Amino acid sequence: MDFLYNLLPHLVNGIALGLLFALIALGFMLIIGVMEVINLAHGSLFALGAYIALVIITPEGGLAMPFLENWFGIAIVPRYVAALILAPFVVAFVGMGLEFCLRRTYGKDPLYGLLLTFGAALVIEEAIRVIWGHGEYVLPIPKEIRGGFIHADLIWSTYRVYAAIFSIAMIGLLWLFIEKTPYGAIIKAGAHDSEMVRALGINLPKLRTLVFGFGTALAAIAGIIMAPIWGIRPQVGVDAVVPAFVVIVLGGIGSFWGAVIAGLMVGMVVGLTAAFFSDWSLLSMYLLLLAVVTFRARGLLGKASALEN
Amino acid sequence: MTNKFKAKISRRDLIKTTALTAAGATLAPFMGPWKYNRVWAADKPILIGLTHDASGQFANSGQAEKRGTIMAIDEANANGGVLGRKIEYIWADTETTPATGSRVAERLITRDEVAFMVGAIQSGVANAISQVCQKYGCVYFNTNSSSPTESGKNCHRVKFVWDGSGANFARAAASGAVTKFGKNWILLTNDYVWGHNTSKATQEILESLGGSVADNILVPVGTRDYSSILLKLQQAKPDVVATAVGGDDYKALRQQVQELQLDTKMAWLSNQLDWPDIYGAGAEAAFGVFAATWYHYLDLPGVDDFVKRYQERWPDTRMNVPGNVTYNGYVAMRELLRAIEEAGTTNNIKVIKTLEGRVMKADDRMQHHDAWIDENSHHVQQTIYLATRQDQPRDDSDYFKILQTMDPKEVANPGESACNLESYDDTPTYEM
Amino acid sequence: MQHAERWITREMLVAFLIFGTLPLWVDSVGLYSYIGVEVVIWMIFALGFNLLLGYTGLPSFGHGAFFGIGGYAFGWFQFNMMPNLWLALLFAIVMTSIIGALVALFVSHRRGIYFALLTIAFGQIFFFIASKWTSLTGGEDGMLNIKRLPADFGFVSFSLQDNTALYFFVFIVFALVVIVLWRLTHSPFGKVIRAIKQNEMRVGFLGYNVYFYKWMVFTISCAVSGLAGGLFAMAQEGAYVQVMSLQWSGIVVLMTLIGGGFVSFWGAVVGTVVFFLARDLLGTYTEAWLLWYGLMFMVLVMFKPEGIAGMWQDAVKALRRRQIVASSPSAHPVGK
Amino acid sequence: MALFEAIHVHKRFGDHVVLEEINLSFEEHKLSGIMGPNGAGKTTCFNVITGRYKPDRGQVIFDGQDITGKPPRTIAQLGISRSFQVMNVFDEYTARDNLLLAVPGVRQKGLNIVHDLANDIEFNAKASDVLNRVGLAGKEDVLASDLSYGQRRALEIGIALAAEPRILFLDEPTAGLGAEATAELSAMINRLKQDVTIVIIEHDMSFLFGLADHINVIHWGQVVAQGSPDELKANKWVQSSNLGKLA
Repeated sequence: MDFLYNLLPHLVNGIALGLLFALIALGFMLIIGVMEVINLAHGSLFALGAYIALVIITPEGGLAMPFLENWFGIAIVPRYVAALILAPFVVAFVGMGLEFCLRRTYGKDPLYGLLLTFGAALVIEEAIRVIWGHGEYVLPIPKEIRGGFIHADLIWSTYRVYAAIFSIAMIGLLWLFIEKTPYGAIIKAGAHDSEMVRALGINLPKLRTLVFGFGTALAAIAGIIMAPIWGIRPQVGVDAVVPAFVVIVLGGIGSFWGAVIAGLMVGMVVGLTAAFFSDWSLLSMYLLLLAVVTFRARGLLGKASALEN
Repeated sequence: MTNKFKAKISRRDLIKTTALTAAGATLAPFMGPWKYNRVWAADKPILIGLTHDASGQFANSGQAEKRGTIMAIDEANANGGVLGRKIEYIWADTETTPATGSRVAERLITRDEVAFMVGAIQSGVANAISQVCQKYGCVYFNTNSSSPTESGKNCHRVKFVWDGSGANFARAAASGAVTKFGKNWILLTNDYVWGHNTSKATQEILESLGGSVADNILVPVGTRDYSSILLKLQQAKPDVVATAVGGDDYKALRQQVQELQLDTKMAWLSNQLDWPDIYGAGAEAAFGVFAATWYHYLDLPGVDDFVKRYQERWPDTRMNVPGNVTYNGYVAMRELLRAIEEAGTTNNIKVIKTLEGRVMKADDRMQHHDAWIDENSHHVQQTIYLATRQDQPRDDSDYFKILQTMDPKEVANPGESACNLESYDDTPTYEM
Repeated sequence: MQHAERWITREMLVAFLIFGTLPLWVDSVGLYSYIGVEVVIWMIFALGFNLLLGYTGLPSFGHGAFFGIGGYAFGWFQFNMMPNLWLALLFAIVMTSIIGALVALFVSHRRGIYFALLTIAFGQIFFFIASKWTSLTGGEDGMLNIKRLPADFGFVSFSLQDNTALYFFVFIVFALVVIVLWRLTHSPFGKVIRAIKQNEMRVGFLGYNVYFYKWMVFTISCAVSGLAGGLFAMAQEGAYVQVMSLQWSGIVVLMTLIGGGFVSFWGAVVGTVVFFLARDLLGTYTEAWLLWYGLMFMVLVMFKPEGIAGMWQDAVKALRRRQIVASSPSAHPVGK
Repeated sequence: MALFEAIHVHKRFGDHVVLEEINLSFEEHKLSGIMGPNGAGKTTCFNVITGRYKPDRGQVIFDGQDITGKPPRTIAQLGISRSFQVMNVFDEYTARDNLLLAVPGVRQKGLNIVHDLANDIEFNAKASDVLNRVGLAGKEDVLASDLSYGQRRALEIGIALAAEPRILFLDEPTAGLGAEATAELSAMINRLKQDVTIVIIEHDMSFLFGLADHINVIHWGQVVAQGSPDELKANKWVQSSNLGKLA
């Protein structure tokens, strides 16, 4: 009983972590599900989102121009909200630019898409180094979501509660979008099912660009949410893209709920192993992945995909 | 050909002869004229290789010490150089990666032909560099890596270690903490050489004082999310948490501890708090008790002047006062240049002999006690300060309150006897 | 003569001439012997890797792991068994082959992106194990003080302490690897694996055990990577975990592709040279050299995935066509 | 006894029954045909009996040996060879290399890393022979990707033939060919049928009726009619369907 009681906080921590992993993986899932492109630049775009939020929120981000003094003079809450809205747009534009480059690889081996986005990941990360330097930044956040509380053995940081709720909200919104809107129906059908898309009278290139932009905007949002937890560094992208891809492969390519469930599973496994073998905990997610994929090649809820060829 | 380097042949000769034998004697005429027969003019600049990190976990610290070493070089040049020769430097990023450190060292020595090398934050990198340096006999200053093994089992004849070691800091911090806070400790250890050895030193001292370690939690390098570790601490409720976590990892830890107000629930003892790791976080982040080798508000002559010179030389830097890392870089480089001048030559063995056992006056080093370079471990024995958070800051750069000043003898690390320097004969010699 | 050509080709002789004389000219072009050592070792690695990517069409994104394991195995053997160069290198090869063969059991049933994803997962697993298993690998600090063991032939023994001597040693290993891999890729085995890249299902319908071939080629590729890793540990006098990271595994993919590994045996070699030159030369002018390198890579993937070797082949083809046109005017009657 | 038999074969994909109670038998030295409208299950039937899919029920017998559910490579090694409806040649290889790969002797040397394939007289002669038979003489050194569509079709059949099969399955060999090329193909198959047992899937009735000794008609996953071309022309079901009009 004592054992379980001790375990409980780690379980809760794991679920919270899992929600964050799911949040990181959402944009990745959207792009891979619709376009069958593995966007290895997801992590770098995630990092870029955090840096752009930094620029919007604090003069330390590099935008310390005289005419912006008034902007940085106002309270932090509106600045933070503005960052949460504007940064994803900026990153979405970068993402759409990347999609433009990707067009040349459509119809070829999906490997080329993978390679191209790997190159893009490198370029974006290096560009971040050139612009913002190598050092680590701290993203200032409003007082309201700072601090923490301790209840019995459960310590809980306000920010993590906020981040978890935010993740649930994002997952819910995306689900509504996919299930309840006509765009969602198209996305669900998948742009690779081009016959159906054409039958619906949709401009396929435009759809692809939009989906890519949308997916990368989600990466940016995840980057902003994770920034206070992981810090802002150029190489933080690798920390994001690797779990994202584990979550997607585990959940099954093309499955929304697969990604959410896999995110939670990964979070719990990492959280629980952290209770006993803290320094090995990150390894646990790969072992989980291997165990699942060995028996279910397509992951938990995966559908058949052109990527298998 | 299997014999080890025989002493007293110059590095240049060494490269030449082996290249020749390997390429075959018939090729000898091709090898000669291009390069190796060139004679350096006496006023040829002395070239120093700087190996400060500019990326990776210790990018910030690397750049901080670079500011220090460059200041010392500039000041020497302004005073007419060394041996009448100008000092030049060439810098390479070691990326806080041992493999890169190794390659960069090979390159600086064999291609750029530097005479000396200076710079290190992370012990793994320092180690990799010093291995290469020892092979060529190149004198190397480890400026800021404080793993006890650097001046213990991984010491080298060509390497000099300028920062206090984790064992010194542990000695300084632990004794007071046991009586003040309690005997039940948990260690947080960054998972690499510096962390392991520092925690080991802490544990030894703690146990000799009758305390015990309840748990030693390893913190992977690059950890940003401490939630599960903090949960464990909250559940275990130790008297003291002794951390050996460095760089940006430590920054993140401190922030999260503070956010959850765990700093009020248990005593936090950190081995050493490097200035670049805290600068910008505000005085309130400097909770717990920690050690340092220098602080810009030390009440000593010369400190203010040094701060001013720093600000004039680096007006644009984010860190507008020098900290211990910059200080170490500065005094190390200054001492290297003085030693060359005193030796009257750039001959590496002569410079090494000048440095060994060298005593440096307290006033000159802006510390409270005289410092000296231990001739058996090549480790600088210096004053250690114990500090905590400043509750009445003089200005917004004033984070620390100095609690105690420790004499180098009080904190000396007996573990340095593990050091076994290579003999002079086994160290290739050169003159640039 | 025909028999000799089966083993040694003209391209090989050119490559051997260039790299075999490198210590004689490397200083005069502003480089240094040690960079030559690293380049040649990475060429061996890239050649082994290209068996998978270029020949079998299997994009492994976790190959740095095997390079790293080779280094640790080399170090472990000389510390704990005996300090003999040949046995230590052999041990590095055997260990990586065994581990590679086990991994291949999991991945050889997959292809394309799924193969890439699984190799990323395995690469990460080995990376983590290596960085955590401090008692064996030295963790973040690496395995230190690995010796450059002498090349002992019984009657005569060469010290490899010096960079130039070590260079000649790794060059000879490189030459042997080139000859063996060239033969391998031009044998029936090589035919089959290239066919698997083009159309895996059809190869199965021709009666070949596709999984076995993929398993085999993965294992061989790991063995070559392990050899390169062992040499690298010797060159660096230490084995470090960073080469096992996702980034380094990706960089070998980059190198091989830029060079033209998809279309040429020599692509991997060319790509490695380009990478190291870019790092050393561009790197002295700009800290952001990897940015330019990455951009170059993106442009290549978009417009010329066949890489530098592909461009070369196109140029040769165009030249030949022009020669044919020029030498046979009758084919194009005047006045038309 | 027939050389190749499929007995009570069933195949479902999810809820969708594709093949139901299929019984087929192909006699040695005969050319058999399988015909039916698009989506009737012809290709699935081929895929099941050549090992690409496992049947849910039923048996596939080759030369008295049960080969049900065996992997394609095992089936191929027994001497069962097939071509594909979608072009499946090796584009990066020359015509000769495409065929060499299929030669059983080369397969047996597959793990040999010293053998010099380019200068192996015996294997190269075999490849040239097959090229002659499928009408690609002189194209030995042309890359498969540089061949014309019709030539690639011929190469596709050549690969299947080079495997020295005891029974050769051809999946819609006329797909995408014009009238002239179809006639050439017809002549070629006519020559081949002297040496090899052949099974062809086709929806081009006139093509099949001109060649086959025995034809099975598949519709809605079932065999609806069987017999020689003449018998089928008289069959009521065939007459009442579209197929009859074509014939």
